[in-house]
Amino acid sequence: MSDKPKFAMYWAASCGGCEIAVLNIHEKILDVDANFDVVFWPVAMDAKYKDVEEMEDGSILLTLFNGSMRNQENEKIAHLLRRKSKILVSFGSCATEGCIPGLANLFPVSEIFDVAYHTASTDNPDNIHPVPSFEVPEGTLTIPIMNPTVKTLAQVVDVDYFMPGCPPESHQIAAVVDLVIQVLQGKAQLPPKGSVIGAGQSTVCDECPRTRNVKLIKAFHRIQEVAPLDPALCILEQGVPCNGPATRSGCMARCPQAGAQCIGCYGPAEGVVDYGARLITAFASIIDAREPAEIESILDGIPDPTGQFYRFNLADSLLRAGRSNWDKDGH
Amino acid sequence: MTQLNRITIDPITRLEGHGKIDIFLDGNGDVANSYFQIPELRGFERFCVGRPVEEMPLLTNRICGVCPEAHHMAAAKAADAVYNVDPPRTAKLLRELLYMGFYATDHTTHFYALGGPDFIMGPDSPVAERNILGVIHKVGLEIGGKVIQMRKYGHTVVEMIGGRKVHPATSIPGGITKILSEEERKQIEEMGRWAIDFALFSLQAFKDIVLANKTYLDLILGDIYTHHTYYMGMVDANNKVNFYDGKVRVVDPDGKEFVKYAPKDYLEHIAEHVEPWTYLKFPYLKKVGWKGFIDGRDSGVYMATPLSRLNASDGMATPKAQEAYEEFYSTLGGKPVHQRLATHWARLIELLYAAEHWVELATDPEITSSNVHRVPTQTPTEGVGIVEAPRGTLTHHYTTDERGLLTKVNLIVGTTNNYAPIQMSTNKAARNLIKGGKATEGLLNMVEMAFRVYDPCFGCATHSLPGQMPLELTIHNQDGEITEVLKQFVD
Amino acid sequence: MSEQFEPVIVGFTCNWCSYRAADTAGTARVKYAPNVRLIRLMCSGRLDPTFVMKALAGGADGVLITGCHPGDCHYIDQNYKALRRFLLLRRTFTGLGIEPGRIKLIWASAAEGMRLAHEITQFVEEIRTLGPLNWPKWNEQPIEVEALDEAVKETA
Amino acid sequence: MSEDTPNKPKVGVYVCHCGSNISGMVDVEDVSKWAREHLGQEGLVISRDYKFMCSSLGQELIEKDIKELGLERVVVAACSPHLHEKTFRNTAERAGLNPYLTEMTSIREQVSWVHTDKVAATEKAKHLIAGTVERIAHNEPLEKLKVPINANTLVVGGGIAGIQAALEVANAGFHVYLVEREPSIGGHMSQFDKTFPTLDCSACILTPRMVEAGTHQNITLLTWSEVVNVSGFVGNFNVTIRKKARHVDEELCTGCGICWEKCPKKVIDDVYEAGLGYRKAVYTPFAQAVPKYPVIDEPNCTFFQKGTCKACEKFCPTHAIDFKQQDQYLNVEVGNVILATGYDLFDAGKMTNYGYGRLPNVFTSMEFERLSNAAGPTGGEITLRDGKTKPQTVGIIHCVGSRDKNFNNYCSTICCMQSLKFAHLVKERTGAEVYEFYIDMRTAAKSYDEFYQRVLEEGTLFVRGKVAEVTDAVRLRSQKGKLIIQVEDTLIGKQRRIPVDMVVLSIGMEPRADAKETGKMFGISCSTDGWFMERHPKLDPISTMTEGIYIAGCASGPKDIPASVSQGAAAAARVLDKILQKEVELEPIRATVDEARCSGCRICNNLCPFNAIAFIDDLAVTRINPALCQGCGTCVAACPAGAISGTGFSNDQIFAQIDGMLMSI
Repeated sequence: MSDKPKFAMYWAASCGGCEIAVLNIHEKILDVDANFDVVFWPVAMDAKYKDVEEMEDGSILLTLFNGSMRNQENEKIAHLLRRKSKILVSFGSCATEGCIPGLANLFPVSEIFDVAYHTASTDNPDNIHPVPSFEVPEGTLTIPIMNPTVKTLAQVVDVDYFMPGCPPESHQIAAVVDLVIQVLQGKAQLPPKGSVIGAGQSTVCDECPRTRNVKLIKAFHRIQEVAPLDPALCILEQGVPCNGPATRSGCMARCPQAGAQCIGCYGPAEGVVDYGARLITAFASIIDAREPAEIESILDGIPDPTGQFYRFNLADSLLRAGRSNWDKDGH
Repeated sequence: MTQLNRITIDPITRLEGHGKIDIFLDGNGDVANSYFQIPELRGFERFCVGRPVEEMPLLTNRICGVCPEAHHMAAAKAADAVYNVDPPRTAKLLRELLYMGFYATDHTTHFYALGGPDFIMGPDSPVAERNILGVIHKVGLEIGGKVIQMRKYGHTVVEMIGGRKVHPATSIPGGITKILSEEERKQIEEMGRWAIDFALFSLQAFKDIVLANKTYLDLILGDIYTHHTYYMGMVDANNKVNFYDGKVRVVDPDGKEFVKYAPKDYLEHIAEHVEPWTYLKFPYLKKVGWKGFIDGRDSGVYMATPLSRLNASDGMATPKAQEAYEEFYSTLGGKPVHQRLATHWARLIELLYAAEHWVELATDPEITSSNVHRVPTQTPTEGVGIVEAPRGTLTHHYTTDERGLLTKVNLIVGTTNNYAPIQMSTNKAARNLIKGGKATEGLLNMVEMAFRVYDPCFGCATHSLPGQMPLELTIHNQDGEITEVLKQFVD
Repeated sequence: MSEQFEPVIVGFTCNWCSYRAADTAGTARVKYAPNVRLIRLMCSGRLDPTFVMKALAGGADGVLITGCHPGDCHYIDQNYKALRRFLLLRRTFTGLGIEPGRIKLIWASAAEGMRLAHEITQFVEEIRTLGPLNWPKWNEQPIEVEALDEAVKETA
Repeated sequence: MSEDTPNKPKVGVYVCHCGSNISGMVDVEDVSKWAREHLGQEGLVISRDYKFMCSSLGQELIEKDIKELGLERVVVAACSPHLHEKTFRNTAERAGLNPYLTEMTSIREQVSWVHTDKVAATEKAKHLIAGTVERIAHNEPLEKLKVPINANTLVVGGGIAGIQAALEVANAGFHVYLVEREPSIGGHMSQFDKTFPTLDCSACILTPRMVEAGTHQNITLLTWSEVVNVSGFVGNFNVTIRKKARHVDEELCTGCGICWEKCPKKVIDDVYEAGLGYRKAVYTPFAQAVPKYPVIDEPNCTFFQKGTCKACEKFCPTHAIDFKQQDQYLNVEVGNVILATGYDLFDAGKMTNYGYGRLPNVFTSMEFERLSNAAGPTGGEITLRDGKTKPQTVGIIHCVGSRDKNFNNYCSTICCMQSLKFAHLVKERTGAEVYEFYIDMRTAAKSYDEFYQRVLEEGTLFVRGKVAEVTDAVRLRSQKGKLIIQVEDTLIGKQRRIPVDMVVLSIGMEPRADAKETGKMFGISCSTDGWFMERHPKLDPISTMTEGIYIAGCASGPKDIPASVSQGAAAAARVLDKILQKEVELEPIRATVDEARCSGCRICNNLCPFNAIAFIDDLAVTRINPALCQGCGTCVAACPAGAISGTGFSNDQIFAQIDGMLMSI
């Protein structure tokens, strides 16, 4: 069977939504099957680490890698698949920018444990926490060690292409599949290494059908305070912090079209160094006030700036983590 | 003490660790004990603190890409409760309609791709055939198309109401942001009617192929897959199964109502136990107490699956599903049904209910009303939201400051409810099937079937999909040499 | 604490007021602390929050932003835009555990060399009391698995 | 991401001793040596230190290296770029290197002159240089923008300053559009009787200029007109002017005056006559008005109000009256604009303690000008409100509304002199006793103080002190009917109550009520007290921050006639200079939008005070007009898509500079 190029898809620390998104390309999945020899895809088939280890380096043509680097095992597989793959694609928000779970970088792992194992419903008088290695009467049980910080794939290995989105839109996945197949047939060229694929060059507003005017606002509102929004008018102009202006296009502005603000899952636009910085300056730019006191009171309308600006992107931002994550003296 | 042999069953790969089973053998090679480990924690309960409560339906989505709809709903309901706001009827209808579309898709996927093959093909049929393709060959080609169609339809509903296929975006405190157009409604109604036929067809297939087959029936009724535990499920005012709203009802191993509580009271009834060898916690009934991984009335262990929902209810709220419900119990000899394998059948009955209710909602005169949101007016404080995820009762509990920023978050997710039962089932299967250090034929699939019935989604608890979890089982002799490797391939 | 901590501060000045204020301070031989390294922009309105983050991530302990007095902006009112960004940036930093005191915005006209010098010296002292920030150089030190084990053992 | 690319452009670093100015506190040899050893991978190929880099020998050193070593970038670590940036850019240009590939690092003003610890100073110098070296690798060669200049000029405001400016430009042979809001040019000066200190007749010296302006072949005079819109940029402004309906056909009208003789409607003239006299509903403000055509004042015209009358039309010998005339909108293209929009007068009614408006015999300075004017309502007779009684005693109060933190902090500069002029005129015409109440006498201009001496000698009484109150509440019967001026005489330190028949309030000047809007329309700003802001208060008082827009006369602050005239002339000179250059050079520091990446979010659309940012609706993208862009970079920093880039201060340049500055040494 295998003169066909080899294809792999892998999840590290992810929610599985990327896999669902791939399954949702429906009949296109058959094209993948027709053009590739799927050698490694845990969700769809038996996947054995050592089988992959035994493959020749570079023998997998295309690997779609989703999920972030939450523990050492994630990193080990990342290194393995990098070695084995010609083209390694950082697939989806977790691999590319850390995604929502990247917000864990605001806190030290110890704090995550302290909370998770002492919630309202947790009965834990002896203050038991999971440990990497534990002696049961019958022997030793081990579980992987968590990294102190969630990392993106590119922070651990060299990545060829990035495909943003939480999850990437199925039509974009289909487009990329088509592209690769065309490349195989010599009908198309691969984009330059390091490119973002399966997304636009601009930002969500580019695809958003809502009318936009010169923006000057006197107050930010939380969506539940003003819903339902005017369906025809820019959400940000209605005072609801919409991340669309700074978020890469490619999703067809799904959330704004459904009456909800963009929350930024497609990450920064082309060439942007820090996603949060773009939003900070964008939101600040539309505030219609000059007096510090008035500006501050308008800013109170954004109750959680850090979360608002780094919801998906913290692990890939310039600062990458909250101070307390790495600095015991930090607060 | 004597050096034990160990068997490691690793659902996916040895090094990836999306949950693995360690089975320890004693000197005679019989099972001394086994452990089902969940090796991942992402800390949502910590990093959601400080976020605005209205973001929870969007943030907790990302706990699981398989059942984001469930988290979206539980979060939205918890957020409603935090603001003590009651969404307009239309908003609730829309949320529930989205949820039905999701349920139909999810149950279909599980039955045809994951659980069903065991029966339709037979547990001891060649592994290579025991999958969706095998099913297609046996039941007929058109079934494959139907399954894909059903998934597509379900996703279409989710996208029409939730804005996106994966990780819906439209539920907010006080309602929903999207209004349903008449064209969309029509389309949804048609798809719903199709879904009903599909569900009936699936039930018929199950009867023809499984129930008609003595071997399968015995298998279902056999002891290996039987546990006598409490059962949990959400019910409406008439104690009928409800996925979106109602009270949580728990019945004891004899099927008598043990408790029925409103979401806000969950803490009086549910507690979680921590073990140092796994990242996942073990919920149990607080009033009974944690007694370890054991059956029976004195053990707080309970189960929350399609089967438990049926056991915990007095019936289904839609006519066809109600018929199926009655047939279910008459066939299996009354309530409650303790045989775990019956869960597959229960799942199809829920599929039928989801499809029927889907049409009921889509034909409700108010479904296209533009009154889809009520602006919260009260100071946010604390709230609990509970829905039935396909894999069990899902509880979100938030506490906020006066600005609605979270100060406490507690999540008890679907699969977690069944963590103890899964541990018990696999343990029991292992004990029954592994003797003298030798694994009997079909052991692998038998053990796998033991936990597949729970349709475990560690996306919630960890991050793996409810896949046909391929097993690899290695048996060592006293000297630790590999004497036998049993494998199951799926491709 | 053998020798006292010398903060590293990156400063951004507008070309027309504050940078000239620095010139004025120089011409008048006003002495101030050597801890601030100035970068000239055409206007405080050019200040991209990314610059501040880059400076802190790159090892600065504090960032100084200066511009023309409100109403005196060479570009009419761009300094107000700098003010808004600054205020929002400071809030964001708080959420990341960075003391708001580590970034400061001051207005200084071309004539106010004295004032600029004074503000700089004062800011240096403020940062000195806050202590070093030393943000990790993420890219330069990939966490080794061993180090990681340690890190986790003490947290777990 | 500015990663170390293997072939970075070749950089030369030149560290200046500046005699001992720098080398006294910075170890320049060490700095230069360090740079050589540590900045190699940043592209540095040569670094030198030299006594005086700005000397011709120093510059030749650089030129030589550029030619011989093929330097592609030059960094000069010396004084502030504000001193020698041009110098070294020229140096580079002479050697064939684009001037914008040269950067200066200030290690004098920012290091040697302000620090005291030589080690720390030297280290800081290294950091600054490292930053500039990394930055300059990202500099791009830039060309100055050249924009052609339209030779036409717009002058707004037909007061003496505007007239002067218009004449200067017109006489040089270039066309001028002179726009005046009122029916006639002439401005405030046309209302005066005499001008200080020479006391020559205002009309006599002004009229010839007005006539010249009105008849000049290069001047299009647009009175009863207002500028309503301005677009474009230096050299290429497009101006829309609203020519209000005069209802008099200028082609036919001979200015004979029959219409206003026959017009039955008398109107109080509170503009020209300061409310003391009357005019008709059809009128020219004064006899020597230019142009001669009257206007029909719609709100007061019986025909426009009641639909009947038309007396003027009936009697007009040339049928010039046209009730149907509509406002016209003219579009004119001009290269430069001179704003000579003048001033408003302080509203004396605001100072209730002086009783203006309540006490009939309290007058404003402008009222007094009309009283004393031979062409005025009283034919130059100085009388009380009743129009006949001559005052026995007159009190003139200075600084009314000026130098007063409740109103205007500034000094209106002309009030002292005008008050002295009034004192002289009162004495001359009525022989009355005159008191001057002043805070300080300010007579600082040519032969002003001599005039002060003269008025002193004429016996005017001076009381130093700010008047507290003017009241008719007398305490002595003998003072009945008098006005009492309550003042603290600060020279004798006593409170005094001085009875007078007439009080003249020397009211100050204020910015035009609509100065802010005007400023906005022309893209210039007002200072905190509301006057137009000059580019530099001393060195460039007639230019503004916006290229091609100049200001003259009282629009930028209180001035006397000579100052206004010279500013008009100076502004004209600036304009002529521009016109003769035929094109302007603009600094190439500009922002541009990458339209492929612009999402049309319009976040930036409100940010540009120079209207350089325009949204193209049909493409749904934003564009920046390079000629209007002033290069501040605010939009660059604001674009959430990172679609706007700015030359000279690009992100890459600044990122690199930050990295370099923080490089560990």
